[in-house]
Amino acid sequence: MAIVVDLVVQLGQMLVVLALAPLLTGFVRKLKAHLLRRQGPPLVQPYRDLLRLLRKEVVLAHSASWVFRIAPYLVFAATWVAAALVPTFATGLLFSYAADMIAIVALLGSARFMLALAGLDVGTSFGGIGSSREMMIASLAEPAMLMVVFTLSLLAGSTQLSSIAASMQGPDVGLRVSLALALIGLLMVAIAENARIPVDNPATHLELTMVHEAMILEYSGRHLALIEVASYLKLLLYVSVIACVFFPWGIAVSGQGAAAYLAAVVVYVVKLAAGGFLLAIFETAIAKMRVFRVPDFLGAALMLGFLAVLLLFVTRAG
Amino acid sequence: MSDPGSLVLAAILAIPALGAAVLAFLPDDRTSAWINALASFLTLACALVLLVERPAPGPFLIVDDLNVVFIVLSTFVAFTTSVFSGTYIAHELEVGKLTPAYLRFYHAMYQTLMFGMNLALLSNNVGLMWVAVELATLTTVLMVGIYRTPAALEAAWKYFLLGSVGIALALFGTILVYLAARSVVGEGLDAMAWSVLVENAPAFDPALLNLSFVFLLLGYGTKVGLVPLHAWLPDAHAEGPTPISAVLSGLLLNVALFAVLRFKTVMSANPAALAPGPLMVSLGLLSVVFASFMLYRRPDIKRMFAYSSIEHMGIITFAFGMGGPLANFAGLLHMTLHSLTKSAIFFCVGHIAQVKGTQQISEIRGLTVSHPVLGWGLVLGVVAIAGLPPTGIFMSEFLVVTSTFARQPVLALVLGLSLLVALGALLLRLNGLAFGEPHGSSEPARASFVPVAAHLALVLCAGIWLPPALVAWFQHVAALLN
Amino acid sequence: MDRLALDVAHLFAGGLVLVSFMLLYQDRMTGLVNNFALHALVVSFSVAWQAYIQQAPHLYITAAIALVVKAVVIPVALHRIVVRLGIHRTIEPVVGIGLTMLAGIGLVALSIMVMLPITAEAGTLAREDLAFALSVILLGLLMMVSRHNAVSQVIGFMSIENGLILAATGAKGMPLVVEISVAFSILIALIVIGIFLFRIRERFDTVDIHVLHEHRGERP
Amino acid sequence: MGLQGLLWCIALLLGTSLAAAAAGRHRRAGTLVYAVALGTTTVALVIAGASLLAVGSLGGALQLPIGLPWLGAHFRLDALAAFFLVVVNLGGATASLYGLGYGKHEQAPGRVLPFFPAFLAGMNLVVLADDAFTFLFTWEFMSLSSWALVMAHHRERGNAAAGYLYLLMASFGTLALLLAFGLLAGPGGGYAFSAIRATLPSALVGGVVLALALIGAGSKAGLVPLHVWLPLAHPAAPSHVSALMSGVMTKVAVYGFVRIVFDLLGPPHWWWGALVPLLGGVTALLGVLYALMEHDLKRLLAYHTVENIGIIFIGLGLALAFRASDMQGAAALALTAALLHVFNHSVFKSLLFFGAGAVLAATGERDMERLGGLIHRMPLTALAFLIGSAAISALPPFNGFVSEWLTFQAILLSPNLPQWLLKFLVPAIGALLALSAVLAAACFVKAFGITFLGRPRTDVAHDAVETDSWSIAAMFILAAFCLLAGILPGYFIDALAPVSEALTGARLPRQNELDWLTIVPIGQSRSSYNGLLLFLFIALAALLAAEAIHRWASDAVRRAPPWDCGFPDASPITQYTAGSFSQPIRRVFGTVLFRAREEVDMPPPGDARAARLHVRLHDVLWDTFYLPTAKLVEFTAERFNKVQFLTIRAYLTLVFAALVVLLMVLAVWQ
Repeated sequence: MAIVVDLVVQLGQMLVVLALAPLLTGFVRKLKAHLLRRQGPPLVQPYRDLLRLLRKEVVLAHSASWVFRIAPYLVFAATWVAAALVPTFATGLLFSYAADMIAIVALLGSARFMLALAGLDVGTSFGGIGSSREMMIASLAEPAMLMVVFTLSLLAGSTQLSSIAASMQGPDVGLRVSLALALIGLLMVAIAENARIPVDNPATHLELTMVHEAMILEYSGRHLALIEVASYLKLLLYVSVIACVFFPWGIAVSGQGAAAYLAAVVVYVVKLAAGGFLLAIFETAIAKMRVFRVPDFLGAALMLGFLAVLLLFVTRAG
Repeated sequence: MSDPGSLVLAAILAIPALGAAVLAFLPDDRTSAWINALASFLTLACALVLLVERPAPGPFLIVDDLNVVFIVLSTFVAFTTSVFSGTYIAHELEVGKLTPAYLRFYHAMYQTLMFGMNLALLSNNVGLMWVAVELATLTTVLMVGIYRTPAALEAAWKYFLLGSVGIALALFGTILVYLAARSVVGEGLDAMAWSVLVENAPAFDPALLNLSFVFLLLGYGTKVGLVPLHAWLPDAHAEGPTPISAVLSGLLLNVALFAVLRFKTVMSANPAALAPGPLMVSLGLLSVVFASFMLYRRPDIKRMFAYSSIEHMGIITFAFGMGGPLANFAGLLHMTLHSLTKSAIFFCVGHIAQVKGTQQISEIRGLTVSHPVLGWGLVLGVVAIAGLPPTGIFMSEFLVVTSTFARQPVLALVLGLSLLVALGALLLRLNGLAFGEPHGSSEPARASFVPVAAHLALVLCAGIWLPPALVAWFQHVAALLN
Repeated sequence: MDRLALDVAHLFAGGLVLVSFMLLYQDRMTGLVNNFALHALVVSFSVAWQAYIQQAPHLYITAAIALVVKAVVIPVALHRIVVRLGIHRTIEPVVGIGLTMLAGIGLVALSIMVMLPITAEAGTLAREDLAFALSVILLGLLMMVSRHNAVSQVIGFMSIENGLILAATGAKGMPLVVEISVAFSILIALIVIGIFLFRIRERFDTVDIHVLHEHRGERP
Repeated sequence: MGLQGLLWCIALLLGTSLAAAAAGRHRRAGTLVYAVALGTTTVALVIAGASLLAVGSLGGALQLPIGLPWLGAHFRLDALAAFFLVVVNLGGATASLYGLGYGKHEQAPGRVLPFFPAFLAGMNLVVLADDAFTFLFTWEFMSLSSWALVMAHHRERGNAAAGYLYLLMASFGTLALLLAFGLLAGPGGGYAFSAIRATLPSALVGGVVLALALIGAGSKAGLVPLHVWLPLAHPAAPSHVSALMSGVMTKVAVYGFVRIVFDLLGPPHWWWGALVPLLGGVTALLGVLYALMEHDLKRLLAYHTVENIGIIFIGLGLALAFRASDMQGAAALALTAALLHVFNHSVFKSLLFFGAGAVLAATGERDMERLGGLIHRMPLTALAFLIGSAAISALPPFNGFVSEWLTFQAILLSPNLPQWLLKFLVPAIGALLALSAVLAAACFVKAFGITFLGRPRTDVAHDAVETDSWSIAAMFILAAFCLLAGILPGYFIDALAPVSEALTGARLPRQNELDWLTIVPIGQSRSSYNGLLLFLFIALAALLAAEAIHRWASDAVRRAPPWDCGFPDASPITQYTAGSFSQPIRRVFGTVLFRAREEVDMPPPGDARAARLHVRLHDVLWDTFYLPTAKLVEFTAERFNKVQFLTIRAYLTLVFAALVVLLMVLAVWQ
């Protein structure tokens, strides 16, 4: 019986994240527009874009290979699975033990790997720029992320997100310096990974400043749609991770009634809204930096994460 | 002199002597080369008999575990060298580097040299051995100078002066040994016989023994080519005919070292005498370090391998100086394998130098391409001499270094590092010699590959399997040397 | 009688050392050769004396050999060579005579020091003689290394041989093997030297080693 | 039984090499040699695998009357040996299979065929050896035979130098091991491993032996700073030999380290656990950075070998640290991680070298800047290479990720260590590991992207043809292993249990009866990973998406020239090159580490000449360690050399001086 519930929850979560992801992005766009005194697109614009793109035919470059064609599906699948494994509104997902936090990071890595290859596939200069810069950013962002993971898992004695969330709710955690540092580090990583300002500008159309956009420059039609969904999912994933680790309140634990689950969903949506709100404000408040300032930014994130780990020992010792 | 062993013993000395006499009066060079090889072969056959039939020690001659191996070894190398020398000399005649007159002299001297070395190895008498070693030395002096080029004369003159100083020192040492023995054994021949000396050594006057050992070490050490007494060795190897270089490195050095060993047994039999170890260790180590660095700057291929001989003599002396069953065993093994390997290398080098018409390393390249057999032979030889498996020298060096490191870490470290330095030099030259684009004449060499093959095969086999009898002899001697 | 014998033996041995010093001091070719003749003469006397006191008749042979070959034949030959090569000019020692002398004295001291610990049981006669013989040998070596000229080097070498004979005869009852071998080696030595001087003269006009070592291998 | 069978296989290999030496020039010799090698190694693989899975039943020891006369040659087959034999023979078999096809491109088969089986035999023998002499003998024999293979193409520029450096470093390592065994065996010469195990070395001796083992095994495995020979020598050999050297021989070196330090040396001290992982971390990071700066495909792969060796040594070092403070379970985890990575790396590195070899055979090019677009010409090779790249970049669901994940889990256990230094050091090493993992991904995006994707940059790349079926078979066998070990890691971990039990006294909990084949190294609540589920999820999601879209949305495709922001059909040289791809990372990391300098020479206005960008890199390690040594040797040789040119009188003086000195010594002595 419990298995069935867990299965339902698991599937439900998969659909929820898939459904909510574009909405979050749309929400952020809308907010940014408002903050810039613009009308901005409606909240459902991303859904419309996706549907339109899906219906369009794919324009494929002559020099494109099968890598270019399967990459969108793999990227989408990997990101979706990763997002599905993060406890959003309920822990104790059926397959949550299939991948712990390290594995989730690595899954996103796989997606990025494929995307970077796709960027190189057609053999144009912009794709190359995109891939090489993306990998450079990743090469600093991912270690930082792992340092944060270290901090959390050393604290919780586990790399399972659900366990971490559980232990965060626990009484003995309290407020810690290292947790604060980890949070800041994680935020910086999230910004970088999702190609947000100041690291990258998702809305730019000036090629030389693009990173993520340059990589997918050659994509069109359903392929582009899938990649867009993947990036929406990624944003959602990061917000959910932050939410479930640092603000684990209101997550339903397996075995509770349907009511609890509903409540949890509501809480979760609220958390997402808050996250999106903060992101929008941050993005409008700050300006994009040059590509070669990014390493400093992420290096700082890495250092913060490492500092968090070390401080953890100090506080433990004390 | 009735039992077969003694007859064989006599034959080993008589055949070379007769051969020398015959060859001295034989005008035809073609047949003389054959006679030379034949005489050497007969000697070898007789020596092989000694392995099974061992005569009782007489007043002048003796066969024991120590020298039985070396007599067989030296007769074997002498034989293979004589075969090699046949083809080598034929070429020298063609290009006119040697005249038939000199050739007669050469062959006579060759047999005389063999006579001297066999006598030195077999003699049971300190004085007799001294005479024999000097005879061998002087003959080689004459053969080194045989080309009569200024460089050859210089080499021979250097060899002669240093050698005869060595003679003098060794003789003085011998006299001192006699004096030490006389007061115990009494006057007369007994006081110079090995068998007697070793038995009565404990009663000898230690001071006399110490003094004598200093002189003997320096005297015979000059022949061994230990630094700083080595100066004659490289030039003598480089300027003389290659067969003589092979015999020098392969045999004469061994014989001189053999003499030192004989005296070391006497020394170590006397508890009161100072341990000969430190002296030998320091001389040996000095030789190894010095020679391995000298290998780098050698433009002349034969001179380079001569320095490598110095290095290996140093290793052997070091091993015996360290003592202990392992190190001594290793030293004996290394003596045997080094003479085989080094003479094989000189065979290759001789043919190579003849084909390419030069001894300059820089002008010989890509041998494995132009002359595969010679080239790979050289590669194998160098690999063996550098102490890499699957050749036997690896075993001896393994034993020396490991057994030393447990006792004297610093010494072992110095030894090991200088071995590495030597390896570096040899490989560096080998790269140029054997690999890369071939250079110079690539006409097929009229060479006798059998000696090279035989030597290298033995060395390879020794690395994997040693005959138990040999092991037993070596182990007995090793025990004796402590 | 025995004391006297010992003293005479000492006299000769000491005399030999003295002559070696004279050799070191001597810096004229002809003088050097004559000095060497004297050296050989003393050796032969000392050997003869040893033969007398040891009742060892075979030693007389050695004495005779020394007298004939080294005191007469070789000096004459060397004179010939010197004259033929026309090197009557003074030969400059490497370091000053005084220094050489000092070194020589040091060597004598060293040889005595080394011989001292030998137990008297080995025979005082032997011990003293050995000390002197060793000093003669060392002085000969010193001469070889302190002179440029090949002829004087040969002489130095032969003085070493004399020292050896002194030692050998001093060793009582040493079998004939040794004396013969000594004579033998000197013979060969002379032959070879002769050959070499001859050839060398054939190719260069001097036996000065400076000229020789121009031709060593691998000139830098 | 098992051991005899293996020895017979080895004997057969040696015989083959002798036969090949005799008849190496024959036309069919190549096929025969590789076929025999394939058969023998397969048999050996089966035997080793069987004895690993069914411990002891096939194991055993025996002694042959060769080698050191009074000792004989001891051979022993235990769990550790069996595991490494599996690695060796899997690599050997696939390399032989590959060689069946690739060997046909060989210009000088006479220089390859005799040494190839000998090399295989040498590696097998090292793993089986059970006494110091046999171990070192076979160890050096392995180096020598591989040296001969490196020198096979001695006429190409730089290969001879590479071989020289290789053999020199190998002998240096052997010397270090020689000294180590000298210490372990003691003056009595107890060279048998059983005797060595029986004696317990003192702390000092233990430390020295560890250092020597690090130098000895590290110089063969490519531990920084002893790695310099590796990226020169491995690529110089024919590609299937490069695969063996990089994928397998380095593992034999790791075996040597494990055998000495874990088995023979007795209980470790905690500072070993600080030194070894630190070296490993530095090696990993430097290795991948070197690789990123590299444009030669095979050399890039060789540098990645250095990186992976670093990862392996991190695991081994952690195991030492945990063992030192009696945390058997954690030690078992770290050791298992390291050993699993040994297996994984041997698999995907061989695969990648095979791919590089196929490219080399098809185009004659190793320089990525002159390749590109090969995926259209050689699709199968490209697919295999892609799988290998994903695996080495530690991307789920492939095998590289599993072992690195386990290593991370081991690192996360470090807080329980009592030593403060380790508490702080190990997470730092974790950071290094993470950094190197991501950089590896970046590097392989470059390697695969520049070589196989995009448009061909030269005619040779344009006219390339797919390689032969033997090679492709070999590659796909290995690719299959990459996936299998990635999605079913439980079985491999369980197979390693006897090894970790033998060396650490503990093992990981049994994995393969957990539901869904999840792996749980410590505890369900702590951490778990399930490659199979991830794989299925991704596959399902991707297929689902594809199916849905193609059914309900469009599946129309129109071919057109690339958009490229509207620039019309630019020529292939406008593509991103390997150099430009790694430029950002070079700017971030290279300026300090490699003193990387970029100079643009811009032609003056009106000059039609193209502007050029020059990048200068220095190998700091080479400049600091190796050049000075070479200079020192040069200097000393120069000084000593003067002694060759003295006058005879000077030489006499030397003799005289020696005599006087010795006499003085004597006088003083008495």
